[in-house]
Amino acid sequence: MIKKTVSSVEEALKGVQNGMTFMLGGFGLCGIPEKAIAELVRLGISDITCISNNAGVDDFGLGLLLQKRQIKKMISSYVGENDEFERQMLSGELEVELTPQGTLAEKCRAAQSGFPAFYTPAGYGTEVAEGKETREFNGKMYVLEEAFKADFAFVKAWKGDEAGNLIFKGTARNFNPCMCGAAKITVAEVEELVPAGALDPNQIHVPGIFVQRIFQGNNYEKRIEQRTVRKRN
Amino acid sequence: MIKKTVSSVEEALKGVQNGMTFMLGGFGLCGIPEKAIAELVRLGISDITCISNNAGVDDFGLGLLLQKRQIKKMISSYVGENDEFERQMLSGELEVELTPQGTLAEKCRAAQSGFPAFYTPAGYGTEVAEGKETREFNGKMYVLEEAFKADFAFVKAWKGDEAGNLIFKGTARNFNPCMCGAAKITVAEVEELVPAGALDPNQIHVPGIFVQRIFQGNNYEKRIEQRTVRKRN
Amino acid sequence: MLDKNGIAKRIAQEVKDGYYVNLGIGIPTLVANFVRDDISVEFQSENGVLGMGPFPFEGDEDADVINAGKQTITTLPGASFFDSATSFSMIRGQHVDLTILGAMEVAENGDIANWKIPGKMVKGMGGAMDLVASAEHIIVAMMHTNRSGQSKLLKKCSLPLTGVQCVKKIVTNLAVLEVGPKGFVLLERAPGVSVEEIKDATEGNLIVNGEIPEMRID
Amino acid sequence: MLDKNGIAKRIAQEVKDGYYVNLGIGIPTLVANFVRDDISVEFQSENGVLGMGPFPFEGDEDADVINAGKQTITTLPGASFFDSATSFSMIRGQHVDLTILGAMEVAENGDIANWKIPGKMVKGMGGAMDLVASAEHIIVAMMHTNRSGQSKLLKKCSLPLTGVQCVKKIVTNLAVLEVGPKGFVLLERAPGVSVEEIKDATEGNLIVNGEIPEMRID
Repeated sequence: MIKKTVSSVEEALKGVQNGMTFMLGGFGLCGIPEKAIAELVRLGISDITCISNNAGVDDFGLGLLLQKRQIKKMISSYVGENDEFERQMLSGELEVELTPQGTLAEKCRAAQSGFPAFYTPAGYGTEVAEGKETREFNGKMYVLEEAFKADFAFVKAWKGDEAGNLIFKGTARNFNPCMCGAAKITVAEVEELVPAGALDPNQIHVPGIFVQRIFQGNNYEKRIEQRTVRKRN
Repeated sequence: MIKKTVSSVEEALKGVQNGMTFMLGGFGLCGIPEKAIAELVRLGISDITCISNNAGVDDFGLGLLLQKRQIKKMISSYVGENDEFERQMLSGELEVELTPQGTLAEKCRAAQSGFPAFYTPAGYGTEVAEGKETREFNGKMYVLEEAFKADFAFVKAWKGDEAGNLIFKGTARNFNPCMCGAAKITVAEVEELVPAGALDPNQIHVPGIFVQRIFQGNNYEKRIEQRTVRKRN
Repeated sequence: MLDKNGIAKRIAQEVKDGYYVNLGIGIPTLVANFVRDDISVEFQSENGVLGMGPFPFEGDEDADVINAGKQTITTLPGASFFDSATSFSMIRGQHVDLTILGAMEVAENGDIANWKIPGKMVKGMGGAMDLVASAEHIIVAMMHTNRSGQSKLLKKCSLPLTGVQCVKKIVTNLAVLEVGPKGFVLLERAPGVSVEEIKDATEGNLIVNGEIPEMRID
Repeated sequence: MLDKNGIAKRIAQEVKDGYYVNLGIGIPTLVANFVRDDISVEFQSENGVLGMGPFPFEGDEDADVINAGKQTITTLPGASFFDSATSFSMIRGQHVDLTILGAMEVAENGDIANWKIPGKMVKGMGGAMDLVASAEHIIVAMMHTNRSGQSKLLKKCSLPLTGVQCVKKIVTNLAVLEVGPKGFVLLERAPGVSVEEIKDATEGNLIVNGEIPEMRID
């Protein structure tokens, strides 16, 4: 068994530098790598390019990095919950590349899987396809999209083991599995780190080969963006 | 919940016709849809094109269809365990399209996922790439491969529920998940069929949306090709 | 004239037995409340869940179980969770039967714009571009006119497009319309709304064939 | 001269701490038996398992747990099972560090042929084409000559190729060689084998720089 455990978030983020490209898992605030983001804030790493479906909210998630102006460029599909983001974008301080959500996921998966490029129908005929090759297959038009390139992927899982195997809970899975192995180094933070052998090999969502470093985070905030409920009876 | 259960293999295979293209899960004899194959033999469906990683052995798996000359064409990556297969192929009775294993898997996944084509490095510079577009990305050469098109996919899982959700065991998973939803109709046979709600939604390998019909098979033979063991102490 | 719930109620009639349905944010989300309970339908949310149920009871919210609108939800028996790539395999691979989403503008050729107002509002397309480029059945749920009273059913979209020639049906507060080869075909009027009123509120080519029935909403 | 186990033993020395390794059928499979036990290595099999262990004890065989050679196997703590597409994501995405496989022919430019003898033997390429097109480190394990005594290390392959310019290292019963810009660079001689014997058995360009040490196999 190849051991991937590191003792702390500090050790897990060794090697991060200004100007790097990071992938960050999560959908909204669900399943985001809270500890890695906090450490990036603490380290003051700047000029970051972030590949992340969303940009957090003003005071949580990637919003924390936006507040400190650490992000140079965002590659996302939806950024609508963040006023500071919108301000920086409209003023031109922040570069933004909006990408259809399914294309974003697949550009990660392509990087993970050694595919340089793929054809997708999403965005054909829109400004997303501008400057890109388009092509017809079986009477339908498609856009050629290329795999992402990133230095680090920061993901968050529910459980993980020493071998780097990951299991997610509910919709906190989202982009996290697609980003594992899609960057040069994948750092996984988990709520519960268990010994190798404690997880059922049939039930691993991400095999450890896609993860280089794993650590257990504590006191996850897991903030809810839209608390929608119904009354009992 | 959308119910996918059918009561028998006969009902599950309704609509199969001579000349159709079928996908069949399994690697060697591991995880093959035994019941669907038996029913195809019983029905005498002929002129079949089979997309399957292997071709069974002489007297089991797809070998049963080969014996009866029901197969017109095989699309596989490895066919080395079957004398009747080799005889039919070398004599020209059987058409064979050999495809690299990873390409085979991804051509299924592309069909499942709505990708018409993708670039892969496998087979570049070999006869597999003959007549196909090749292209350079980042200094490396790739071959353009297109998604499969099939009428039925026959897969075998360990457990399944009424909603068509599937869970596999061990390496019997192999090509089965990639083929679900990759054909017009996906038929899943399972060793144990349970009510909706009995499986943990976190632990579903194939969501039911990719499966049209599901039934429970009994008395699976699960033949072992190479029984390799070591002595106790 | 319909309110938002009325639009959702009318759209719910388009949901057929055995359909997998993706609901966008806003009015589309309300559709789930009005689907007949004698048919089998499963709701997919592109953030990675199939088999969504109603909102949780107070106190049962789980931060790890949300829909694409970031709302806390529950799941029903037979549900499954999956990653984003798999989610869009369902969408792009046309396994999701019906997509219901909102729009800022729809053109008479089926073009749709709903993600960007240049220089003003840029929230992003989320999953909408994948959904409209892939779904076989796309229904737009929206008000017939914008806040300034201008038609949202146009000859040509003025805003950046989300997808081309993809919208099949539109349900607004005034009418049900189909996108035909020559423009918007009026199918039904909202209760109390005249064909004239719909004509006035529609900038794109409106095709009125014979008597137009009033919609039936129970 | 080495036997098959000897070749496997020598190749095992190339397996480094922290490597994920894919072993082909035949001699490569034997390599697992000789890897130092003070380093951490995981074996991947392309049919969908990572963390393979030894063969099961008699009576413990499970038809659902096999390797790509269709042999019954076991798994070690930390193992995982996955589907074929994911398996080749590991391979194509270069997450597997080392591929060890057999060959019928290797050319001095690193081309390899191991899947087809036209008109005679056509077993198929299995995962070999994906493996050789993707892996950063590829070691070929084979006999130096075929049954008729002809060299398998050629100027140019005569059989249909599996991959182009991909082989980095070759371990045969006679020698360890590297594929360099100008041909096969002789690195080590098998015990008791002379440089002359290796020259005679090598059709492709053999580069001999200075004294060639004998391999050390314990």
